[in-house]
Amino acid sequence: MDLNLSAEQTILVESARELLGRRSPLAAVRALEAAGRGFDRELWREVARLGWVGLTLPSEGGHFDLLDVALLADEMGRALFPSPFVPTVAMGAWLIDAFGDEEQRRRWLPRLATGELAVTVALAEPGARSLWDPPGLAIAGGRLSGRKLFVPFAAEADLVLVAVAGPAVVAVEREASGLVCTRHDALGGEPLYALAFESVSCEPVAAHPTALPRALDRGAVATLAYLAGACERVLEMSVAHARMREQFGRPIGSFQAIAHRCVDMRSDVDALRVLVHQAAWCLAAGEAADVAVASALAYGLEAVRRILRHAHQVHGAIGFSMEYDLQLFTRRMKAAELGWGPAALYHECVARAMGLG
Amino acid sequence: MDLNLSAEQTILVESARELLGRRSPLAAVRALEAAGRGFDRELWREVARLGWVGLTLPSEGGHFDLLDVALLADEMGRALFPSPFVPTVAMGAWLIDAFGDEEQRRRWLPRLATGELAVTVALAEPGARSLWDPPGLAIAGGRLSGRKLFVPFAAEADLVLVAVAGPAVVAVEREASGLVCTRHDALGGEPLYALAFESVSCEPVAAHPTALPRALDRGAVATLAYLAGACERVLEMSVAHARMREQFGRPIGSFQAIAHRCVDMRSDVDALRVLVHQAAWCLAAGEAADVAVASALAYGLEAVRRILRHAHQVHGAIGFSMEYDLQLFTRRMKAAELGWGPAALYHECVARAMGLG
Amino acid sequence: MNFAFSEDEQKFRTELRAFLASELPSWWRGMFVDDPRAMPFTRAFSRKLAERGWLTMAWPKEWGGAEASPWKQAILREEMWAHDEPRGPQYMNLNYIGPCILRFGSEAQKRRFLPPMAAGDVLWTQGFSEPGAGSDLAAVATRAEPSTDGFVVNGQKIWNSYADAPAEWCFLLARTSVAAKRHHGLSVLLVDMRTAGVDVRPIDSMAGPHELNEIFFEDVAVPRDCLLGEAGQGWEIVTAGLTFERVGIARYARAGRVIELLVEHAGATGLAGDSEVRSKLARLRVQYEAARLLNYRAISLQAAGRVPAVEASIARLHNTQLEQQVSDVGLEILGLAGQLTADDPAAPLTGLLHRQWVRTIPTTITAGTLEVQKNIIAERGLGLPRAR
Amino acid sequence: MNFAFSEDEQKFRTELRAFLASELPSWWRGMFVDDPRAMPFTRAFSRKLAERGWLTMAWPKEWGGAEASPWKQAILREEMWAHDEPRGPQYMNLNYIGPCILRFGSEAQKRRFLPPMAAGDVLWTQGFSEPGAGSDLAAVATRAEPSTDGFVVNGQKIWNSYADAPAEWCFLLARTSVAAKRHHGLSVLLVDMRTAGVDVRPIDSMAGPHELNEIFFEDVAVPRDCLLGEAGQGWEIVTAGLTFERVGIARYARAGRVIELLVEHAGATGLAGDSEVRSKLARLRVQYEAARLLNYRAISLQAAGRVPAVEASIARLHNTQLEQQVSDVGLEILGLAGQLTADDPAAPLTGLLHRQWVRTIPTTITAGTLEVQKNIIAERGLGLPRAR
Repeated sequence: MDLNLSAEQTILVESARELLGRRSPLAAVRALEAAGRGFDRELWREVARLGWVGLTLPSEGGHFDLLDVALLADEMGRALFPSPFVPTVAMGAWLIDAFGDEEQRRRWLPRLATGELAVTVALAEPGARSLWDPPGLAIAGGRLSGRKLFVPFAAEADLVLVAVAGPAVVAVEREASGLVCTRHDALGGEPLYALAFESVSCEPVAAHPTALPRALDRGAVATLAYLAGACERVLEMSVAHARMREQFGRPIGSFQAIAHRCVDMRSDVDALRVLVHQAAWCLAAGEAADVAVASALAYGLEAVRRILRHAHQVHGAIGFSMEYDLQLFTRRMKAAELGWGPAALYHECVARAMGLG
Repeated sequence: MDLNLSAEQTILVESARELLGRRSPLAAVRALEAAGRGFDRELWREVARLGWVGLTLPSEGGHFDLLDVALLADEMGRALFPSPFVPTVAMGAWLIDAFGDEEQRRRWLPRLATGELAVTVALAEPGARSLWDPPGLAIAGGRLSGRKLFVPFAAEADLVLVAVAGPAVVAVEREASGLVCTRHDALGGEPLYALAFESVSCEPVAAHPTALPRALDRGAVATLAYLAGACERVLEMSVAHARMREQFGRPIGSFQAIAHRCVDMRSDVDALRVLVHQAAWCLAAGEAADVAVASALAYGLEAVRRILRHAHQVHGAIGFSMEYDLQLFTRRMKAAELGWGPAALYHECVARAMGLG
Repeated sequence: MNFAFSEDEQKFRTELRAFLASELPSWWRGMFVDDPRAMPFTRAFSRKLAERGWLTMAWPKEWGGAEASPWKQAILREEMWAHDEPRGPQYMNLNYIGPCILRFGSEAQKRRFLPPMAAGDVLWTQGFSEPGAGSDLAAVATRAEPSTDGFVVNGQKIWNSYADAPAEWCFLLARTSVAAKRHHGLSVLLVDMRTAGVDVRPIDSMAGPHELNEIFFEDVAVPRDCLLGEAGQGWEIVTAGLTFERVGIARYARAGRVIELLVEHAGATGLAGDSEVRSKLARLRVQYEAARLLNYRAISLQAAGRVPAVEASIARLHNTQLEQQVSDVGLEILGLAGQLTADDPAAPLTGLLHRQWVRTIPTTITAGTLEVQKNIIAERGLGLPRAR
Repeated sequence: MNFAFSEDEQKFRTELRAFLASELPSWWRGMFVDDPRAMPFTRAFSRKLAERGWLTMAWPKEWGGAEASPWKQAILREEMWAHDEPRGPQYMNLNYIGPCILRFGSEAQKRRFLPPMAAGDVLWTQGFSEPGAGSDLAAVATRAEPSTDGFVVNGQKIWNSYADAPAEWCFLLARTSVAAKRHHGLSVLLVDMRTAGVDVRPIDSMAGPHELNEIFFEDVAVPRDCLLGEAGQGWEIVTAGLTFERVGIARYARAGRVIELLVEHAGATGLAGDSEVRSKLARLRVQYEAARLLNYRAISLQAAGRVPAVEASIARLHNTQLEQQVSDVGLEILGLAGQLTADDPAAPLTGLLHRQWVRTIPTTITAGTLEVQKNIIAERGLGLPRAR
């Protein structure tokens, strides 16, 4: 048992923080959102050159695992770094590497690792309450028809991994004919799309029944790590505000009502982070991970909600003005909470795993 | 709509507070508990002479209703007045008056109203999780066999109203042969008993299917009112302690963490009280009362739990020493919470009433 | 005690609902959406309410009211809030700016300011907070220096809702004396927003348009007859006003309506059988009941001629937290699709919950934060020493 | 990072469980029940642990320890807490009184005080709080006046757990200088409780026997060689000690065991199918997981030679709140029968939840209230200004 970062992990984290702070300040995040774009492809190639994209792909020289993916995602969350890191690295790279055939791996993984090939995943269908609802789309004659919703970065991705009935996963080229991509109007800052497939050519990637649920587990853990980082930054902003803002002749952070809100945030972020690390470690180590993943999700989704309420309460009116940065975090975090919720799903997983019938 | 007390109600409440403060101080409450007794029969007769016991019985000159019962119970809770007020007045008197035959009413009500006849109710059976579990005891040849648990004041009552299969209610004389009464060892301060019936003679009182559930509603509302009063006193004790106790050179009540706990208590007690008044009014007025009663219970049981945690946190170590009075309240309130719980039952009632299938 | 509305009151509610059903256009989603139709609609709607005598119905007859009972007023409020407050900012006029003028104003001020409010013909904004004076309102620094014919105002206000609507008048808290410490030197001025030197700058907000503005005052001349009450009486006036306001907002009615829609949604989507959804909706319903009754308790006190200062703060605690809970739980029940805004055709309940959620961010902040409310209750309600 | 225990560690846990299964009598319910067998048992049990080298296993070999890894120590702690802490008060010796003597004591003090602890032969109590100094420990007023051969102690301590066990020694915080302000004048004395002038008075408590005592000191002579560290170093010693203690209590292990028993109970009574019960138990399990891992985080820092001051406070927040939740929810699940104490034959789980619940009243109060923990985290962890 050892919850400390290794020396290599510390370097990974510190270099990520430095690079993201320099190359992806919040002004750049705002600019991408204002431009209606999901991410900066140039910067994505740059971080790919640092090995962040092929991180977990031995064939591309990567020697890290999901725990390291989580550590990077945490730093990305801190910076609200707009990128397809979760669908491409945490989910897509793993699906292709673990389940794709030799030819697919050769065709996609090198380009994925250099940032040339951005991958997204299409999971939810109309009427789904959560990403875990079993997919219903069926393949007929190697072709796909139907609709998928809430697909991140779809307009800017190159390859879409689509969950289909089985469950199984098939790949569709983003430019394939018959695929129409319409942007959602949603509260988060990162673009989500509805995809309409009309007899679109697709190829099978993974048919093993655990492929999709495990990919979802990985995506969930990476997203939670991203959220932990975002929460950390929100806490920092709140503490900075509480130290600086004066009312009644003293910093508001010297009032217990405000100070203890910050402490509750600290306590929630720390708990979320250890739960995420455990879930990532279990998945990476091939250990039984169901309770660990479900616990992290159940805790994290509710913690995000508490943390946002605390942060806004500490900030007061400035916190909901658009010129202040908190709203960038609030919207992305709330969108992720809704995207991966509801927490009750995970409580039920934990209940089953505890032996409650 | 008018949530203010009437002039008559104000007099009732004020005279009750004065009398209970004078005749039933907490020292007397402690003494009864130390003596293993449930209540002071002499004092019960005395309050009966003031009309508190026959309050709702027109035949005995009572012209009040359940709302007034709730107002009195609130004052009794403030004083932790040990008495069979809930089973005798809120439940027993009503069952006999509304469902008993002419002869039963003549036989019992006058003595009940003078405090001669103390009534208790026997509801739960072994294995029951709540008082609302349907009773299973069956009558055979006018005789009752089986067990009832958690019967308050049974050793000191004169008449036991027993819930039986149907549901229906039968009456058993406390001194009837074949009835054995064993005291529970329980956390609350008021004695609870297990009753074993072995072919005990009984007489039917109420067979209407709504009699028992409505009696339970009435008992619940009166108990919640009692709890509201107890919470009020616990809040007063907490505020007094927070004003008096100094740490770091100032009263601890000037720290927001402590002050805001007191405010949360105030806010919970007030909410509980208006919900209880509404439930009592609906029952008394013959209006649809299901949502009102269930809401008061759902809120109240959870509020009691929060209030106790706050009160102990405000008090620190002195709060759990036996020589300080808080523990008297803590134990009785917790026992009542468990006795009438779980809150989930009532959330389910509300859900059904809201039209959720 | 009586927990039922009278027949007359119920009839009034029925009439109001019929009126709303016929008057509210299908696109109406409240004031805080980017829809150019909203502001003109709300003005026209207020005039129609005024014509029926329903706008300032609780005011004295002399000043355009009907001296309606507090309960009829409560019903009006509930129906308006349940329908996204089609009176727009004018609820402030009736609830506290008007009543403050009624209570503290001169005869001339009443004659000048009350009739336009009663006619639904005027928008007011409030000028309380400043960059350095939020929760600590006594730190207001905007100066109103006495001049020969009144005051000259210099300073900056912030977070002023509806100032850009545009508001025609401002209920301004300013410092008329620097010698008097803290709240002693404050006064309320009624400022014509069209005066030279007044500059309104909208602040873009998560919570929608009109929510946040700044108002800059540069050598703004305010005539002497626009001082409300006496110089130095500002704190008393504002405190009374905030108490009126706390009772004057029927957040629970809005929450109650959202709960009803969520129940319908659960029924339509099969979620009504999900035990977690059932239990969460029931919990909201119970909180709603508590918030509603606590408002009624405050109104009962008003009806008996008492000022429900602490009771109003307690009601507000419950109401604001109810609203936040309803929006959090509501979005959770919608799940994935809860992220969609009204502009997405796939948005469930036309994006209602998303709208509701962004609106509940300011809920526990503006008009006195949750913490300020709790301090008030601790000090005035419980007699605890001032929280430091 | 690594979230698994090594094989060696797992083997150790298995051995411990076998040992506990053979040593714990069926009547054992922990120290805080009225059972005259409890105190003698706990002493005998501690000696047996000592014989196996398991009592002070984390201490240096020189002082009767085995220099076991912090993780083996954590396993020991978990198993003990999960079984109602059969070491009784001696966990304090190993966790912080011993380590404080190791760190601040003279060679002679180590030789004198550590071996009896390592042998499981001595009970200590702590003398920190006073009637006027609870959360504000720096206000300690008990005087230790220098005398020719040491100190003379006068004053009163309160809330001293196990003083009546009876404890043979007291780890006493007292004021050796009245000139130095607040915490600067404090020192730690190691006081033989059998000295003339020491008077222990038990305080009857809801939380069971031994929880609360008062200790009166009247002209108690304490030899100079019983001053720990230097005069005036008391605050530093106590602060270090409290940090040791926060990591030293495996409340989560106890909570985890109770959760397991509740799951069994739910299975046996058919409640396992009740969705509310499922969801509540799952929620507890998640909180348990968080509390456990936060303790592991603090231990990881210790294992790397760092002092987890803030991390230990955060772990403690989670642990204490977990314990309270477990007892509240556990009683709720038992329902009506949750009221029954161990002495009632019908009590489910032999009254475990009732016992657990009364014990969680002091949980967020003793050894630093929840509020004090939060202040520590705010100031030391977040760099917020001192909460006033």
